[in-house]
Amino acid sequence: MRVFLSLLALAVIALGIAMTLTDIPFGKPKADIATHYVENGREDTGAVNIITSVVLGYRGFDTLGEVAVLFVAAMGLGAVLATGTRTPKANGWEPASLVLYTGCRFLFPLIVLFGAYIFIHGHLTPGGGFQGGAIIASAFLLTYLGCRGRRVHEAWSSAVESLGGLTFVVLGLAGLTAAGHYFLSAFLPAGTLGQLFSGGIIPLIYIAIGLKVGSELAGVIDRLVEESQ
Amino acid sequence: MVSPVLLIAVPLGLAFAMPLIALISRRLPRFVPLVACAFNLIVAIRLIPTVLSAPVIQRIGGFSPPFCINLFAGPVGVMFAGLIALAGLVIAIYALSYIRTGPTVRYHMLYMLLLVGATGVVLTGDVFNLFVFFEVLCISSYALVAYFGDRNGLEAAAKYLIQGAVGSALLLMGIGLLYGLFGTLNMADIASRIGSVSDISVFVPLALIVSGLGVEAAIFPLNAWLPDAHSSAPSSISAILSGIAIEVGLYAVVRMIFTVFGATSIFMFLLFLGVLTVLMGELCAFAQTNIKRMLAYSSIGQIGLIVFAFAMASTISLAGGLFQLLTHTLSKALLFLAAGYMIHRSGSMEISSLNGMGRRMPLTSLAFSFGAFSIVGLPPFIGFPSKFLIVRSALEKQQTLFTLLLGFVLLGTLVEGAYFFRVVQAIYFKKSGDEPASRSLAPALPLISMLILAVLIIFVGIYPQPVADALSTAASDLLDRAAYIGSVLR
Amino acid sequence: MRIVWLFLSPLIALVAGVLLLGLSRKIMARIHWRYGPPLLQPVIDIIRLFSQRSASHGILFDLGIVVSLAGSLIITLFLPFGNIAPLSGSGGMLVILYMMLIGPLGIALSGGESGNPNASIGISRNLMLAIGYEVPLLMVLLAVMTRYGTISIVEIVRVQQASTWSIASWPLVVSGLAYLLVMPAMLGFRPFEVVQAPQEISSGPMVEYGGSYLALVSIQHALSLYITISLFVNLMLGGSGNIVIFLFKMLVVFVLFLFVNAVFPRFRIEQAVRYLWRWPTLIGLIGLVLVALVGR
Amino acid sequence: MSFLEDYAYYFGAFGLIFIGLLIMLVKHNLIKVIIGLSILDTGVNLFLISVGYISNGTAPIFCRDDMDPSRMVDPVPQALVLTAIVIGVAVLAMALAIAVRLYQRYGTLDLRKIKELRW
Amino acid sequence: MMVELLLIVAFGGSLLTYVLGKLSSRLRNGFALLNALALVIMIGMLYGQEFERSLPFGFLGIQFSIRMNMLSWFFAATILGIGLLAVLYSFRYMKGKERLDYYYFTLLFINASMLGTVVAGDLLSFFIFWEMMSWSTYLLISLRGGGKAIFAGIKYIIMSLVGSLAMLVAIVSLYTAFGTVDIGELAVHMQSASLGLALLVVILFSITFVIINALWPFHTWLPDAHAEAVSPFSAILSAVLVRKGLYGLFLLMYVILGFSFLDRLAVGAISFSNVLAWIGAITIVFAAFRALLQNDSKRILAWSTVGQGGYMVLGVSVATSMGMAGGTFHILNHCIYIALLFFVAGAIEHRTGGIRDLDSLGGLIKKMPVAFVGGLVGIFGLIGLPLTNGFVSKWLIYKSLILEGRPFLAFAAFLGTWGTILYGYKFIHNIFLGQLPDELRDVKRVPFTMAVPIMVLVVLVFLFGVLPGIPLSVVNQVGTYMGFEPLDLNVWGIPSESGTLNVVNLLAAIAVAGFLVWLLFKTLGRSTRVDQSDNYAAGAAIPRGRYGFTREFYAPLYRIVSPYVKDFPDALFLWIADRTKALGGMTRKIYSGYVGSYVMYIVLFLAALVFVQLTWSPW
Repeated sequence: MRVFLSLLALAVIALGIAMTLTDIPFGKPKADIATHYVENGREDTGAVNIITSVVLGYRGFDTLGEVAVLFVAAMGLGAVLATGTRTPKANGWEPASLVLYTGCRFLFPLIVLFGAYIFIHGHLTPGGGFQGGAIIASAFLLTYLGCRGRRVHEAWSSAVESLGGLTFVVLGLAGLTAAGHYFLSAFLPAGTLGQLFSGGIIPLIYIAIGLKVGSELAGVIDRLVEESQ
Repeated sequence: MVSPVLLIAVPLGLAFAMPLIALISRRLPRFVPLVACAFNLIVAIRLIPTVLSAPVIQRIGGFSPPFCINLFAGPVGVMFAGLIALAGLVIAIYALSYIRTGPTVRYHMLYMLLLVGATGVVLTGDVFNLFVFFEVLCISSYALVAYFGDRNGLEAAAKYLIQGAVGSALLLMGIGLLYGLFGTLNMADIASRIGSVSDISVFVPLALIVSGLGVEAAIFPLNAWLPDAHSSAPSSISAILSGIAIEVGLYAVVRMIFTVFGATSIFMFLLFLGVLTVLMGELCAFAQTNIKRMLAYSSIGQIGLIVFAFAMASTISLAGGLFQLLTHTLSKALLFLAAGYMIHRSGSMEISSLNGMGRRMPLTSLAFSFGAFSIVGLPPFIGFPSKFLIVRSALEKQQTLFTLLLGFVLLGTLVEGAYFFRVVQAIYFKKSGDEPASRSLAPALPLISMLILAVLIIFVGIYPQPVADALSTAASDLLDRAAYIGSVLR
Repeated sequence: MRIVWLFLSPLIALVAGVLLLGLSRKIMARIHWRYGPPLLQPVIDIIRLFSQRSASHGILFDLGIVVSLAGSLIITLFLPFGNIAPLSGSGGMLVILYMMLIGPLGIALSGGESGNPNASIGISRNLMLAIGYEVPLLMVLLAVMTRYGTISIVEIVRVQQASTWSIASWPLVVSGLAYLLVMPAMLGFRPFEVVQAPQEISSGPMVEYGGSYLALVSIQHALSLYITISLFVNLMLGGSGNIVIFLFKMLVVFVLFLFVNAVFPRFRIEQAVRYLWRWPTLIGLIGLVLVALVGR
Repeated sequence: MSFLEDYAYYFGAFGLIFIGLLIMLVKHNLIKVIIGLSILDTGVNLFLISVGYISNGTAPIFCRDDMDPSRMVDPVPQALVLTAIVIGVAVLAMALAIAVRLYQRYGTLDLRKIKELRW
Repeated sequence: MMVELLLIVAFGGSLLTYVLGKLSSRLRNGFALLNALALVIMIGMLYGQEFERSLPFGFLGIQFSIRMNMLSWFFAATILGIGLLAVLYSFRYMKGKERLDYYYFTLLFINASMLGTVVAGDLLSFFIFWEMMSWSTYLLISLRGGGKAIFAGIKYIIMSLVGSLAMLVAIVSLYTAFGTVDIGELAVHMQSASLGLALLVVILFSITFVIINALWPFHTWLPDAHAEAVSPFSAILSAVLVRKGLYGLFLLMYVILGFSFLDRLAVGAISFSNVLAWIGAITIVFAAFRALLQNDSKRILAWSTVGQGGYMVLGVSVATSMGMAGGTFHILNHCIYIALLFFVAGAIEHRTGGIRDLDSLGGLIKKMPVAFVGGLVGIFGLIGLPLTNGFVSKWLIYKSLILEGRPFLAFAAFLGTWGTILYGYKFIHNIFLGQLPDELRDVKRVPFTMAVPIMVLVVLVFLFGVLPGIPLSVVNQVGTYMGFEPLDLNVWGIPSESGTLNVVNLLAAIAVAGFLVWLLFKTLGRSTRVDQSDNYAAGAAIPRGRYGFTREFYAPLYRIVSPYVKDFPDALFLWIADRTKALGGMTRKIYSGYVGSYVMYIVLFLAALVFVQLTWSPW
């Protein structure tokens, strides 16, 4: 009965959506706004990667919100899973083998480095702060899996988180005071297109985001791992 | 001129900075929300005279709309932001001493982010940005509902999260369809193009968005999370959820329907929905024995009343609806705060456990009565002018249907009066059980916050004129689509 | 002349009432095949009683009696007696209706102070009986007043004399019938003799009275007989311009109800009220409706 | 077939969406519901991406200066999806955290048994 | 400025009383009395003035205004007069009870709000004061605590809320129709109003006023509220607060609508006045018989308040000068004697330790003579015996009913009076007469500050009964203000062609007759004073103290009457409340606790929206 009702309801919704989709042809070029971005993105923001110019330039405010969402999630997770004590309890789990242990420790800096590369080059190549941050977090995850007992130092991670977020906001506010009186306006020189040091504030923000996302995701993983012990 | 973006950026920056502040001293972070809210309140008050004459369009990143995200600081938005800051400030003062256990630093961070999300939703002029801030609001409230980590809190949070997530997904689908249809996300831009596609194609995103936002706005039948979440959260969070979160959801619905879609034909449906919500909420509240659950259901009723007012879509009714929103924010916050300390004192949420509270906690009880009277709409409290405006707008329609629906709404008010007066009586006149009737005041800080709310409730109740004037400007801002489009896409 | 009548009419009423009382005992005895007391026995009793000492329970005990008797006396001033009604200009029927309360109420208060349960029972029965017969009676009175469009009893009598007796006129005949049915209750005759019920509650309200108290109460009783019958005669039988004819009419009515009194046993109070609220009320209601339909 | 070709991505996206919704509607296990939520989110993201697709388009990155802007796919949905994914992750993390705690308190994940709050 | 000052003193005084109470109870009492006294003096100075003035502030664009005229003055004077006596009475009555600051504050606040309603010059401020009156009353009714008092309070406030919501709709309808709520302007505008609007407004207003005036079938709050409130407040409730409903009716019927308009509001025989009159008639009879069945001293008085309201409405709805004067005068009279009776009942309660049950009282006449005199005179007034004030007003009402050819209404009025006699006597008998129970052997006299209000009111009952011309001249001015011909009257009564009333003749007759009988009695009779319980019972001894016939005084009558005079409206309202609760219990079952269902609601809502649009495309 329940399934039938669900299917019926979903079918009605699907029908409605299908009727709407006839107005949204697949694979056809359309929005003049998108065209505007593609054509002017490089000049406006100094980023070769138009997605980056959208993410941090045209729709930078979304990204600020996005960072906030992630921050909320990390904090909320912490609040829900707050255990009070941070001392990991001794458990009877078998320690990792030497190969695994060494391998993980060997891979850790490489992965972090790769992550850093991704977010530093966010305005030039596919990728950016979130992607880079996720990769950095994966390094921590690897450590948790391979080298049990190693933990992120909470004070450091929260300091990084905090500083990353602050940097973003302060850069935005600096735009408000420095140039054009717009929040998040590109007040630094755009530099030469396609160079590493170009794109004004975009790389700075991406670095901040990358670090922040990395430490936040690592923190989330840390919490969940701790919970599972 | 101050920039409206400060309303979002500064509290957000402070929230980001809180881990650092916590490293310096663990006692400091609890004062950060106070600072942020006070700042926001000042900014909002300074902005109000400006925006009453013309809305301020803040372009983020310096591009011209529709190519960038813009903040639309119209009268409604700024007043909402001010209200959020005000409620946030008062409840933050309350929480200073109410929140003593658990990860308090995280509590204050999440609390601030909740306010940031709410402020973002009311100020933004971009559909997707609205979604983002909406999620900030939602996720922080999921976490805060579960803050105490007890059975009820967790259960409520889980249910809230599931329903909220479905709502968000629907909202995002709606936004995706909108983008597909119009190739833009700017509200004004969408509004200007809305006539270019067929009705059904516009309707499906509208339905998706209304359902998605309606979950947070607690419109019947999408409100099943509300009684659970509001009754199980810490009282300060119940207050902010009831006073701010659902109102913001409602604002989003209204902004979408009025400005973006200009869907005048759906008003009749909303009208019935509002009346239904009123009746459902009040009836359920009437049957409650748990004080916080009762207050939560009463919030549903109030939301129904506001929806009813909005759906009549005249300047007066919108002003009335906004006024009622203000009423509900202040009164319900006061009620939850007062109830919070009474529950704290008696150790139970049953209404019967509040017997004789009038003697044990005189000031808190007084505050509760003020809130109750105000919600019911008795003069000289703030609830009266708002109810007056709503009744007036319904009767000015001069149609039997509206008068009839008004009758149902007032029936709801009657039921509401019945259960609120029952509680007030229990507080003042019933003998408490075995506990000796020792007098004890709540700590000073919660009392201060309740006092602020009570004074506001009475003051605006006696002298509503400036508020009503400002709100009717706000109402015309909501109603006037062309002006909205024009001022953004100038 | 008016001043003289002011004092004379209560006196005549008093005499007539006492004589009726004596007559009632004589006639009742004759119906029962007894010889019966002399006609003036009540007068003798009253004189004798005044010479006896008696016990008093307090000021209200005294005052109640006085007020009761005074009230009854005054009513006679409002009731047209023949063509004489010294005070009828000061209030009309409504005042009469109210003043008729003072008699029983005074006795009730007086008897109540004694703390004798029999008195209390009697009073409570008296009041219950009163509400029993008042329901039909009020209908009758209203029918009459509405029919003649006045609250002045003098006016009512005058109209009747100009045309015909109320009881003989349509539609007041129906009301008249109801009035006849409640008369025994108003007079305290059997089958409605529940208030005093000497065999049961030792004369009810009067149980504590002796000496001059009893004398005054007897006088009051006599007066109330007079008042009740006189009201009936005035309202229903057209009163009279002549004192003798008036008294004759009263005598006829009285004897009529005395026959009823003599042959009936006593109701319980509950039965009495039930009866009064059934037939007389129904007939009275019909009468009132008819009057309301017919109009003036 | 052209219809299917034209709308294949939409079918996929909405297929995921409805599967996700169906799971949420009919499954009683909290973890399964969360999985359904995840699938729902994925579907929505896929739909967003496919809205912005242009047939035979390229990524909107000017690796070389001479790339044709008109053939680049719409960058906006990609930016949106980036945000949406992060939000999805955040919600998912919260959901799992709450599920973990809930399991500790109730000893079950069966939503039919977690019904203390009702009416 | 006098009226503004009056309001400021009234409201300010109530607040100040509360503050002073925190300092010293003596100071508070003194100030409360002084405040009430000052108000009485001020209203006295306002006598005969007539003006209307808008205030310098308003509410949501509506200008507030105040007005003073004979109608307002009449009601204001009763409010403040009874208020003063109630405050004085409260000193001893409330002594030693809890929350006295709160009590005095609320009492004065209610008085101030009532004052506000009668001097309000526009309907909005009228409504605001009205509501303040409602909720503050609610806060005071349950002061005593305990289940019954609490139930009474909730009953009152819910019914009052029904009324105020109805009134709000009515006022706003007027405002939307004419753009003003000023009473004077509305009176002009209403003449051109459409019949539908007028009907709506009249019905809604009537609901409010019928509820507050406790007319059948909306009387149900009153018996509970009046019986359970503390006695001085019961007096205020019964004497003046309930009569705000009549003030409202006056305002509605004669000030705003006017005669000619009222006549238009009729379909054949069913006119507004007729319906109102019949409601009044039913109220009178019903209340009289309900009162008969009561066994609680204050509840009897409460029911009598219901019944007397019926008389007033009867008088008012007849709409002749005489009926109007009767109705208006009855308001004043009722206010005097019902306050008196509640004071007496309160004094008994105070001295016997809270006994209100008539079955367990009795024989207190010797112990509490002042209370007895008060009670007796009050009951006489209530019944309307000649020479008491109640007589004159009832006489006017009866007479106007008979002369207007309304025999059935008059019958109801008469029947009510006879019912009143029965329960009035029961009140007197069961408290003061009969045997004194042993527990009440050492009951003390009424304290002085409680005796003073009682005696003042006793004097007033007789004064207005013997010299009805004095109050009637005021009543006449009230009537004139509302557009009635003034009644022809002199200080002794009403000389008019069709049946006159001359109270002084009555007085003289009663005095002379009484004197003569007394003389006879004293000269001829000799008596010995014996104890109350020194009784004759056919030779058998009567046990003392446990043989009082106060229990079930009218038992046979109860058996006949009680099946027919069940309080059906009350049962109906309770049933509705109960059903509402059950409905709430049923509806909330949809929140089943299972989150899958909740998601289902969301999906179904969306599906329904889409389905409707796809099928009918209404949007």
